[in-house]
Order: sequence, then structure tokens, then C-alpha cells
Amino acid sequence: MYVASALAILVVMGLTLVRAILGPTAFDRLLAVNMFGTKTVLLIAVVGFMTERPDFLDIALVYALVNFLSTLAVLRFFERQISEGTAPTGEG
Amino acid sequence: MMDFCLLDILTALLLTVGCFLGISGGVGLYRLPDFFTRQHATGVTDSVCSFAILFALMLQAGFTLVSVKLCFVLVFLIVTSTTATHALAKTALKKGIRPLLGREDKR
Amino acid sequence: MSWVGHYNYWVAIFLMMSGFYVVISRGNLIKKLIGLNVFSTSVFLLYISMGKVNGGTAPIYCEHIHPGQLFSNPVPHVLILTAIVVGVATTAVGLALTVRINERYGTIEEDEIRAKDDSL
Amino acid sequence: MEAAVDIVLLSFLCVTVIVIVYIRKLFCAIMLLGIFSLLSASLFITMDAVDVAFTEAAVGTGISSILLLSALSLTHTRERRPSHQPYLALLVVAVTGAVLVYGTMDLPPFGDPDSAIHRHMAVRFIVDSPQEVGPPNVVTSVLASYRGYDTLGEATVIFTAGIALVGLLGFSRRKEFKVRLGGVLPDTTPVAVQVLDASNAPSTDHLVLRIVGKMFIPLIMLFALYVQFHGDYGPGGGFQAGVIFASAIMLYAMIFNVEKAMLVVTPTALRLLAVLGLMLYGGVGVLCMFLGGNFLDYNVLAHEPLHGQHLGIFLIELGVGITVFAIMVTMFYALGNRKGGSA
Repeated sequence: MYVASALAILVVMGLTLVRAILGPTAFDRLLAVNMFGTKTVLLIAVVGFMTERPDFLDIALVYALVNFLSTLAVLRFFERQISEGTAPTGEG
Repeated sequence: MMDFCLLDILTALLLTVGCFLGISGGVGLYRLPDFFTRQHATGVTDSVCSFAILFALMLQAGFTLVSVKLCFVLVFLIVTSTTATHALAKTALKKGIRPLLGREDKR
Repeated sequence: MSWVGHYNYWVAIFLMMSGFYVVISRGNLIKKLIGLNVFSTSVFLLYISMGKVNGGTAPIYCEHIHPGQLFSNPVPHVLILTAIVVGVATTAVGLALTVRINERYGTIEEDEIRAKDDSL
Repeated sequence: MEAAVDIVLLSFLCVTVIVIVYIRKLFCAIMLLGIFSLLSASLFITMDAVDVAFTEAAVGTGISSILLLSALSLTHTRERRPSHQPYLALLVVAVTGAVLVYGTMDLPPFGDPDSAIHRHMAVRFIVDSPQEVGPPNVVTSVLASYRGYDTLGEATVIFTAGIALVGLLGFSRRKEFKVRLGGVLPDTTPVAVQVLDASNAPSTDHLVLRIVGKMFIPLIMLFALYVQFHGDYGPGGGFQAGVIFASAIMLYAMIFNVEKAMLVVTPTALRLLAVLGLMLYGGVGVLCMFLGGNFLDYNVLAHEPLHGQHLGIFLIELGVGITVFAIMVTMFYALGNRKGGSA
């Protein structure tokens, strides 16, 4: 049961990775990274149950936190670019 | 004995729902044509899929510290991912990315 | 069996060589630092792979561990734990140097910096 | 079944790294590096290294992408095409890789419980540490007690890196920097000065972000303290807690402003804290010597050796946590607060 869910989450991670690699705009990549982080949180939770040591969920919490933090960092990077007037389109 | 079975069935059901939603969201992220529609796809997985999977795990863990931690993860994920989505869309609009409109609307 | 048995090490070596390639072949200083990060992560991966024991679990005692349970080796974990933090400190110093170079030379490409150095 | 997850994750790692090598947009490379470190941290979890995964998650994904992005916004976002062909580099890399792969032929297979590294030191640590040192987390007892010297060295390295960064970028003299930027250096653009004045502009209109941030920052700090003091019993400890606490401050700085964050946690306080943490660590060691033991021999700190160990580990983890927190925030201030470079 847990193994099947872990594999399903891995499939989703693969699809997300493809989007992060292809993603035409920077925002697509950021979206993909964000979703990748969420899926990592789920994977850790499921793997914890799979290996019968579910008491390591602190790590999942850290992942959720860090995911939010890095998304914000990238947004700040974009806003800085906007205020500097460089790179008006979102390519990249 | 009976309710153990019921819990297991419920867990399996929720995990299946979660995985299905996750995969559909992943396919959506891969297939949909522009940034805003893709964001819709991630919204589905981020909210309902995480909820289903983490809730299923909570059912298995019972009333323990593990459940409390799972609950924290769930609340944190739901609040931060919606916030991040909002901020992301706002910044994208500000940066000049426009939604791809349907063919009828194209001028 | 032996294919699976060494897959981890081979992937670690592949990553290490990719990082090494970026460091020696690319001129951009930030790209070089990214390569350095990849390189160090591959080293972490190699160490942790060495420490894994089949059937083992994380080296933390708790009440529902039955006696005779195998644990993975804690020594590589300790080494790598500190190495990660030191690695990010190194990256930060490298980035600071890059920023200073950019302020002075106006570029972070290695050959342009060298050209400017020669023209001085 | 863990092996399947393991192999899939390793393959993802390979794909990611190939793209990182080929892509020219530095921003994308940094995004993919974030994914890379998420993947490697998941791998650490499947390989039972929970403490390492904890650190890699907080440091590798969080702090290093923030620092890289800060540096990137001060420089150029695109890599130029290299002027020469990289055949020589490829050759060197291929030969080195082949030699290393040849070397792995003599390694024991992955997960072999009989391989040499599991035979000597590890057995002693795993079997004896609950009686000798105490904490259920063997990693903590090895880190803080058996290898205390080593950890002191690592903390010193981080401290030195912080000093080097401040020496290079000097974050506390912003006003002078502004004058210098506007006046003396001829090759700087006036845009940089404008950006400095308009530094309040970003993030002011993200109301939702501000409210959510206000809600979560105290909780994150609380969580950091939990990680700090729960490190004996589960994954966690000084390094991780310091980084998480620092990330709460970074969150504040990113939602509001670096200047405002600098009013809350001043650079002077950070410098004092960094020194204080390291001195706490060293002080515990010296205190042990005064009480008649060796340097960092915690047994003498209390009447019972185990209590002494507990106290010693508590104090030095606290010292490490304070130092790491102070240095991480210092790095963020130094890189994040520098405005514009030459174009």
C-alpha cells in the first residue's frame, strides 16, 4: 500500500521534473520546484511509514518550511528585477 | 478487530484518491498550455492530494505524537502553498505574463 | 546483483564528474560554484551510501526497537552533517568573492576578467 | 522495495545534473540545483541518514539557493558561451571517472553489513553509547561527545567563513557604501543608487504574504527551539536548529525588508552571538579541564558521568546553534543587503 503510493508520488515527481526542465518561463520552473517540494514532503511521510519509523516527521515539516522560504526568495529576486527594470519579460 | 479493518480500508481508499489526484495534477502540470492553467493543476495536487495522503497516514498512526506532527505538516502545507500560489500569480502578472485566452477570445 | 550493488557508487561518481566538468570547463564564476555544490553533494551521497546497512534503520534508539535490530553506520552521518554546513559556508564566501569581482571588473566571466587583468 | 525508490531517485538525480551542466541560464541552474538537493535529501532519508537529510533540507535547499539568488541578482543572469571547446576538460573528466569506476570494483556491494567500515568503530558507538554518553540518538552522541574536537573545528570553520564574508562585503557601512557607489567609483551606473533609495518598493503590496508570515514566524522559531532541545532524542541538534532559526529571520527580512530585519536583529548583536556561541563551546571544554578531566571530557561536569555528559552535550549543542544562527543571518545580510553592482 505504502510502496504503491510512494511509487505514484515518484511518478508525479518525474512529471514535475520534466516541467522544471522544459518550462518555457521562469515562473513555470518555479511552480514546478514548488510542487516538487510538496511532493517531497509527502514522499518523506510515506517512506517513514513504509520503513516503520514514522517518528521522523520533523524533517517533512522542515521541507514544507524551506519550500515556502525558497519560493519567497525567488519572488523577491523577480521583484528586484522588476524594480531595476531589467529583463521585462519572464523568459528564462 | 472489525474497526481495524475499516481503518485499513479507509486508509487505502484515501491513499488511492490522493495518488490519483497527484498523478492527474502532475499530468496537468506537464500537459496544460500556459503558466496560469498549470498553476491550477498544481493547486489540485497541493491541497486535496496532500490532504488525502496525510489524512490516510494520520488514520494509521492513531492518537500519537506522529499524528500531531502530521497535522502540523498538513496545516503548514495548506496555508503556505496557497499563499505561495497567490504571490506567484501576482508577481507573474506584474512581470507581464498574461493568461493564454481561448481561440474565440483571441483578437 | 552486482549491478544494483554498485549503482549508488556509480551515480555518485557520475555526479562528481559532472560537477568537476562544470568547474574546469565553464568560465562563469557562479556556474563554477554551482558545479562545486554538485560535486560536494556527490561526496555526501558516496559517504551515506557507504554507511547504509541492508535491513538497518536510522541510528536512533526508541522504545519500539526490538533487540538485535541492525542500525546504519552513524559515523558517516556525523561527518557529512558537519560537512554540509561547512559547504554552504564555503559557497557563501565564494559568492562574496564573485560579487566583489563583479563590482570591480563588471563581469563574472573568467576570460574577460583575465583580459582586463592583462590590459591593466 | 526501498531499493526501487532509491534507484528511481538516483536516476532523477542524473537527469537533473545533466540539465544543470547544459543549461546556460543561471537562474534555471539554481532552480534545478534546488530540485537536486531536494532529491539528494530524499535519498538520505531512504538510506537512513535522517540527521543528514534534516541538515541538507534546511541548508542545501533553503540557505544555499537564497544565497545564490542574492548573488545572482547582483551580477549577470546569463552565462556566456565559452570561447574554447571543452574537449580537454571532457577527456580529463572521462579518464578520472573511469579510474574511479575501476576503483569501485573493489568496494563491498551497497548495504553489505559485513563491510569493513561497519566492523570496528561503528559497533562500539552503537552498542556502548547509550551507557557511556546517554542520548538515544547515536548521531548526536558521536557528534557532540566522541567527536567533540571535530565539531569544534567545524564550528570554527563556519565562524571563519562568516568573518571572511563580513571582511569582503562589510554589511554595516551602507551609507558610506552609497556615497562611494555614487561618487568615487567611475564605472558604476547611477541606477544602483536609485535602487538603494527605492529599496522599500518590493513586497509592500503582498498583503497575504505579510499576514501569513506574521502568523508563522513565531511558530518557526518555536520549532527551531524544539529541534535544538529534542536533538538528543530524534533527528536534530545545534546545526539544524541554528539554520531553522536563521530562516525565520530570513523570512521576516524577505517579507518586510532587510533594513527592518536589521533593526530587529542588529549586525552587532549577531557578531556578539557568533563569538558567544563559539566561546560557550570552548568554555565548556576548558571548564572540563579545570574540573580535572580532559578537554571536552564531560564526565566531570556533574557527579554522575551520564548527567555530566547530558549537560555537556546540551551546552555545546547550544553553542553550535547560536554560532550557526548568527553566521547564517550574517551571510544573508551581507549578500542580501548589497544593492546593485556595476552593470
